[in-house]
Amino acid sequence: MDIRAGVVETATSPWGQTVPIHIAFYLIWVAAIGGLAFLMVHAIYVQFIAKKQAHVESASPELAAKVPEKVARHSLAARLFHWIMALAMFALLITAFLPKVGYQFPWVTYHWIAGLVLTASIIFHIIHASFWMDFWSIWPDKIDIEDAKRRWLRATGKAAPAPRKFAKYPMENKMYHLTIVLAGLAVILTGVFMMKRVRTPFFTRNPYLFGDMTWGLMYVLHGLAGVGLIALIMVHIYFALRPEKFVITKSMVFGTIPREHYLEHHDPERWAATK
Amino acid sequence: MAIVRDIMPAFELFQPATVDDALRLADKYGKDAWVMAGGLDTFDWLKDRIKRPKVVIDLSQVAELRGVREVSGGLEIGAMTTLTEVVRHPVVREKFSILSTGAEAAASPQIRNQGTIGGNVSQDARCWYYRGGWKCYRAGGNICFADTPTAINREHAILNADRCVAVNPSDSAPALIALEAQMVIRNTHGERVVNAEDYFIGPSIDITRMTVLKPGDLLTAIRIPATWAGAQFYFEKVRDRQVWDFPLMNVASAMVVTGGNIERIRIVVNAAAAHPLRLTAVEDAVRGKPRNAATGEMGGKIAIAGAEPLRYNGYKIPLMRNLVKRAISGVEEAQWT
Amino acid sequence: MPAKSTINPLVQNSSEKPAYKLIGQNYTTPDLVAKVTGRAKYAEDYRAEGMLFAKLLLSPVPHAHVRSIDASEALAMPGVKAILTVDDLPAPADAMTDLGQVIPANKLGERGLTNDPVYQGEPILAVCAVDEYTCAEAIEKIHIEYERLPHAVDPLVTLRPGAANARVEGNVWVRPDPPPPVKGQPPPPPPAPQVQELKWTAQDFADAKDGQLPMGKATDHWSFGDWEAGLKNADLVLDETFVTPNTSHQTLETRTAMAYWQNGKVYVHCSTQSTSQTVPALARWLHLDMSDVVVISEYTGGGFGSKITSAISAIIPALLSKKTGAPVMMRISREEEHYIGRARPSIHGRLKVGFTKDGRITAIDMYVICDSGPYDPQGDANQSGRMVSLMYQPPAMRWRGLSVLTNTPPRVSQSQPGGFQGIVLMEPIISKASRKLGIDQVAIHRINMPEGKANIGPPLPNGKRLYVTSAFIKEALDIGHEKFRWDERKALPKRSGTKARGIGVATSCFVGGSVGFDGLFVIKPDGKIYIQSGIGNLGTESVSDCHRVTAEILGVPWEKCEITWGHTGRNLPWTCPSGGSQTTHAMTRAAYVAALDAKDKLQQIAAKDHGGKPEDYEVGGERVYRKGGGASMTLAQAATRAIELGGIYDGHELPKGINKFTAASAKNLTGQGLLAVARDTMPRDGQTHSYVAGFAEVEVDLETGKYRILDYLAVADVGTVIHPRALGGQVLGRSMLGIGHAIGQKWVYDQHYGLPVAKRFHHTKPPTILDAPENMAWEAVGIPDPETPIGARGIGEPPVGAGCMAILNALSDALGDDVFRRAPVLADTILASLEAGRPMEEGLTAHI
Amino acid sequence: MPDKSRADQTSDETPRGVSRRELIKGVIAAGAVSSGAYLFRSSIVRADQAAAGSVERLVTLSVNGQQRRVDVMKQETLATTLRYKLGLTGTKLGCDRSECGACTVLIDDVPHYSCSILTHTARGKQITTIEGLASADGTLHPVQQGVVSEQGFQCAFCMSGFIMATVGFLKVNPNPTRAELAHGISGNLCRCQDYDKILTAMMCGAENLRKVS
Repeated sequence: MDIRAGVVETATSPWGQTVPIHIAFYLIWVAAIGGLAFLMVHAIYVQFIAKKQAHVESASPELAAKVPEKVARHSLAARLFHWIMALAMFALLITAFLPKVGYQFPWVTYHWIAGLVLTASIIFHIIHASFWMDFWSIWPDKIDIEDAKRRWLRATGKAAPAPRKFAKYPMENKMYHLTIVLAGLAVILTGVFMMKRVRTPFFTRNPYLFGDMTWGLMYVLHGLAGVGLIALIMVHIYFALRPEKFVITKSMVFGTIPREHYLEHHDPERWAATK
Repeated sequence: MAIVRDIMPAFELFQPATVDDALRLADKYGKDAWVMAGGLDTFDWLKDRIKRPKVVIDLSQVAELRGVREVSGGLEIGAMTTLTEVVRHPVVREKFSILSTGAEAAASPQIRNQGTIGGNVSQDARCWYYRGGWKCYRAGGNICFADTPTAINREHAILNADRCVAVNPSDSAPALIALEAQMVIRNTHGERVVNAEDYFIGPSIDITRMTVLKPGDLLTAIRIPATWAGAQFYFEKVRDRQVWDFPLMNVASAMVVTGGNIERIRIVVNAAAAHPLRLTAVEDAVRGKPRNAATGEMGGKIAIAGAEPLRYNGYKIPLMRNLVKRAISGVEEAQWT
Repeated sequence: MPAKSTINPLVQNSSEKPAYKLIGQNYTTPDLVAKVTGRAKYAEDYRAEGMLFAKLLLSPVPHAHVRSIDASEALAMPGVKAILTVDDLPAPADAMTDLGQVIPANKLGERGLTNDPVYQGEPILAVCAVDEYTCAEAIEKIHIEYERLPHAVDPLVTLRPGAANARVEGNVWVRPDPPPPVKGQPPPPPPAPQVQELKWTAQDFADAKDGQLPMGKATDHWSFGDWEAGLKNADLVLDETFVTPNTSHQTLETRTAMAYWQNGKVYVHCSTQSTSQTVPALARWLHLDMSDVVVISEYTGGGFGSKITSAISAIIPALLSKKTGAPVMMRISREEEHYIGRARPSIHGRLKVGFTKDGRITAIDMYVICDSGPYDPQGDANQSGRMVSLMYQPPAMRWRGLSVLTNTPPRVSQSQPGGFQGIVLMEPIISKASRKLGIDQVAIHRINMPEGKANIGPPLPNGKRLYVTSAFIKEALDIGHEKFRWDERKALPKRSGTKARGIGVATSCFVGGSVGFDGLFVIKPDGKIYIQSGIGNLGTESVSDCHRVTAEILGVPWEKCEITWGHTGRNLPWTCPSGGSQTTHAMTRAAYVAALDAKDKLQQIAAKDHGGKPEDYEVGGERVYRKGGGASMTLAQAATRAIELGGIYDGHELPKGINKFTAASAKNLTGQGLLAVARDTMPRDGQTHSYVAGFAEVEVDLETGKYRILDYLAVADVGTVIHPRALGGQVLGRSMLGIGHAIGQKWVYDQHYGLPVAKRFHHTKPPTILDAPENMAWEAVGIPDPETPIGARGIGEPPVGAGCMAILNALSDALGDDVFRRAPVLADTILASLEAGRPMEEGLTAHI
Repeated sequence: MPDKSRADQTSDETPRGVSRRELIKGVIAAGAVSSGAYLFRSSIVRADQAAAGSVERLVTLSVNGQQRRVDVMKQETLATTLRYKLGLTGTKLGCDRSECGACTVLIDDVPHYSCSILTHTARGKQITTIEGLASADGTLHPVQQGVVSEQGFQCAFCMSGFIMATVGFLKVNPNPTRAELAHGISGNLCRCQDYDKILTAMMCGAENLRKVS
């Protein structure tokens, strides 16, 4: 009860019942500070503590020879999706949270339009990824988990075999995707329902689609996912800007990574980049 | 917690005698303070135990906020001047009669004897859901109870609604906007002056406030320039009962007519949106046109462009059209034989 | 012309008006100076040493069951003295009629506090503390767990298949047929009404065209004549739906009460319409003997039917006072009054009415749905049919109706209960027919009006129909027609500029009197008459007006009469409830029989002292004297003699027929002088009813929909006028109540949550002085009712319907038929309908 | 109208130097009308005695020409003080929300809803209630006499408010037309009567008043 009271803001319903209405908005700052703290800790760790990662050499020279100079990493469609989604996400976060921190403007229309763009881009992505991409490449697999264990053991100074190189996406990348999928789906699903409560050209406004309690929980979920996204995106940007990952960031613009980078970090067995 | 009404909860009371003292108190207590002018809006909130300020700053003893002064052809009206004092002031009656008519249309004689011009323009929305203590957007919640498929919303907005569909209920506000009045706002950091039409804000900007006033701000005076002194005025308020009731809609216009043509005009409608609407499109369209029924009808049609009725307030569209028409070309009086 | 009076010795023939000295004259009532100086004490104005305060905790939900109450935090607060819940209330008690019939307690009845709230605002518990501030703080510390139940606030919605019911037991009231009477036994009491579930079929709803009231199964019906043939043979048949509003009584004084106990008796200072009749009500609610209840109510701030025998909430301070051992004041706020202050039930009605081409009604087929709220079934549905049958005298009629339960505040009679709704449903049809048939509004009314001993209501088991004592409504129409300059106004143009003008007339009727109550007074040796008045003082002045009859009959100047009223500890007689306009009729009769009793005793005393037979003596000029001159004695002397004689003269011996309540009071007055006491057992042929014709002129602003009432005239057929100024106040005051129904009064409910959003005056819109007609006038026909000695009937009720419908008929005259189909009619309806050219408001949705 | 300078405002207050305890003792000794034992009045913010504009609970009110010392809570309305502390129950509470006018009193001759003004706000002003209209010898005020002559009301719960509103209005406009008077007293609600009869009584009162003044 007390924990919930700290995270959730409640209101008295017309029937005099206490119902949640949304998250406590100080959570915006908690998320932002949390995100910041993570990346500071990470930066310090990488700078001062982390040891150079050793990998199992996996690529056979024959295989490596077949790798082209520039390895195609993201198709144009995937890149377009990513940036449209990013734009929509920024628009959503800005329109959602600026009014909460004191900057007032007519935000609702922009917010739901950006929400629709995001929804559309994600629907596109799901379809695109299901039929035109290697659908499973982004989800953590058995090897990822095993390697994560190995890395942990080695980092804590215990004996363990060297982890293997990554497939297309590093384990962190996959985990990030998984988290953002969960947060994104939560925010989108709740958001689409919430459009029923504002005036849009699509349907009659009807806040009574659900009961007060259901709506309240939905708003809370939307809010939690929303502030979660603040932290997630902060972390995302941080990694995108980190020098050792910048190659990947560039690939999100130009579509390819250099051969050397590919060979150093990825396992051609697991991510075939041969012609 | 069980809900109980009608008994005011405890608060600490301050009755400062100067604006500076009032501002210091407002600054000191910030969001915990409630600034009270005549108290007619205040007591509803307090008696319903919906708003619970820790501190009430009663401005009734601040003499410098009260009174009407003549300033270079115009007027400066202290924010704590009662509506009755405004209505009875000879210069207001003579040069700016639209304001005396508008202020006199508000509420009831006793309310006007105590209610202030500052309070009248700064009063909160009267949506019955919001005032009933329902936790709506305006009350910090996440719903508008007045804009649902089953809500009863005959008194709500047809224009500029953004989630919240409450309207501004002031009768003096449209008159002040028509007169190009300016609002003098002070806080401990200094004084700022905003145009009357910018004093009011809609839900898209801030769904919990009706005006630009923030905690610590005090509306100290309203300045009326000489610009419209002695112009042709029209004010009409349509309400259910002739006393006490807030407007279903009101209209105010100030006009200078030369040679039968409208030379200058300002026209404002209230209770159609969450803030008084100055109809600049109408003003632009009728400026230079002859002041007659055809111009009035044209103005009326322009006024209602984009109006979106709710389930029970569709009548506000013809009402606004007709009131704007009348504010431009006057009423065709009955000639009973 | 009226029949010759059979029982009034003062009125031998109505053509010669009796030479009354007091009756028909204005005078200053004995309560007036206290009122204008602020000394008059209403319930909330009493103070008692150590008085505590109570405040109610109201249900936030429209329908629920209270699972648990945790008041420990509140009770632990310093200053909090006690909490009262439904568990502390006496169980509902059976009631006893005057005939000795036992009316079993309604198991579903209201009790004042509840654990099963059936409307938002229903009191769950009361907190008693040193002051109201503490009460409020304490209430906020009470935690209640509610199990919410489905709610219904719209009577039509709850009849839909699968819709929620307002009570767990169902959604309609059904009254089982009474058992057959057994010879030699008193008639059995009416069986208790029951709540059942009734749902109409989807087809029932589909059968109604847009705006028409669906007519599924009704629970109640009656008919007379061949109504089917009447409709079939009519030249014009109108089929109209109309909806009347729920309106709170909104007396200016709320139902505040203060109570304390002394020597085992409870003293309740309350707001009530009736003084004597409140004692048995409180005694029943509190499970006390009547002799242990003292009601103090010298001034009541309005009732309109909502406080006929005070309010059940008055038991709360009484029980809290017992619990705490201190006086307890429970001040009822305006918002609380909105919830527990009672309201007139709305009626959704649909009537098919046939007319001949000259305007005579051939038959009426009437269907009504009454919103009875969550508690007792209201008689309004049936009464609406009865009053239509009297007012418009259809040769044949069918009435069907049902009383539906909703989770909205409790209903009770409001001025002209049912009659009002009947008139409001019927008048638009009369008005429309006048336009369709090209007959003048006054003429089409006149041709359908009752006269003489006109029939009313359904046939009795013996096949015969009841009839009224008299009806002079045609005369009222004629007077109004002339005084209102009807023809002159009718000739004026209807439209000019942006304005339309219209004139309207409406007729209205209601019960105007009951019989069987007691009069009691003492002529004391100081020569003054000390009159005991059990009538409530709610400002109609009947509390003193009725006793003018005593002074008139005995020929005593009014200045020599002292009236005791407003305190049942001060020996008041059994008196009718002040409701349903029965007081003037019932209590002038009681005053009359008591005066005759005094006269009789005076004559006997005079005969005893001065010889001769009692009939040789006459009473007048403060004396009893031998007819034709000779021996005489003053009333003062006679009073002294009465004390000496004792027995029946000073009250040592009381007559058999009087009510035991009166007898107890009379016993306390024994030996103080000549005691006059009697029960009204005089015959009456017919049911007493009164009538009003209302005339109105309105002007509508076609561009805003706003209208103003230029003129209003009410002409009352009320029998003999007792006190013109008070009568004028009643006629125009209740007209205003009706006008309020036409121009604004209403409830507003959010259907989703089942909660009212209009609780304040600026939402519910009782009319202000600037909404009232610019000119108002009244007139009385002045023909005495032949079935009562003074000829006076009550008039509180009929002006309501006339006031409302004269305005709306005038509006239709100005705007045509297709503008509104429910009351009230406000600017929004008019403007939207004029714009669209058809009625634009939602026809059937309740509480909009 | 009295000048509301700060010096005046504090002049009817207890001197600032007096401690709370002494103040209370003083109150009891002076026999001032004490409030009910409202036990939860200590507000969240500690009364800041030094702050400009802070108010004391013990105030002096000028009611019907008398100076009355009374212990008043911060949130107390004038109607409550009059009715429950000073015993002036002629002022009625019909709605407590400035919507009915039954509580109308004159403050410096101006009609106010006493339910909607803090008692503290009325300090230092002349308050007149219905009880203060008639002369000491019982002679009715001309407006009261008008009501008696015309029997203007029924239940009369609204009457004192109507009379006070009329008396206040007649001070500004002693010779009103019927329509002007109707506007002047339009802030008062009546539920029993037709307003026409009230207006007739009040016009009669206005005429009475012109005769005597």
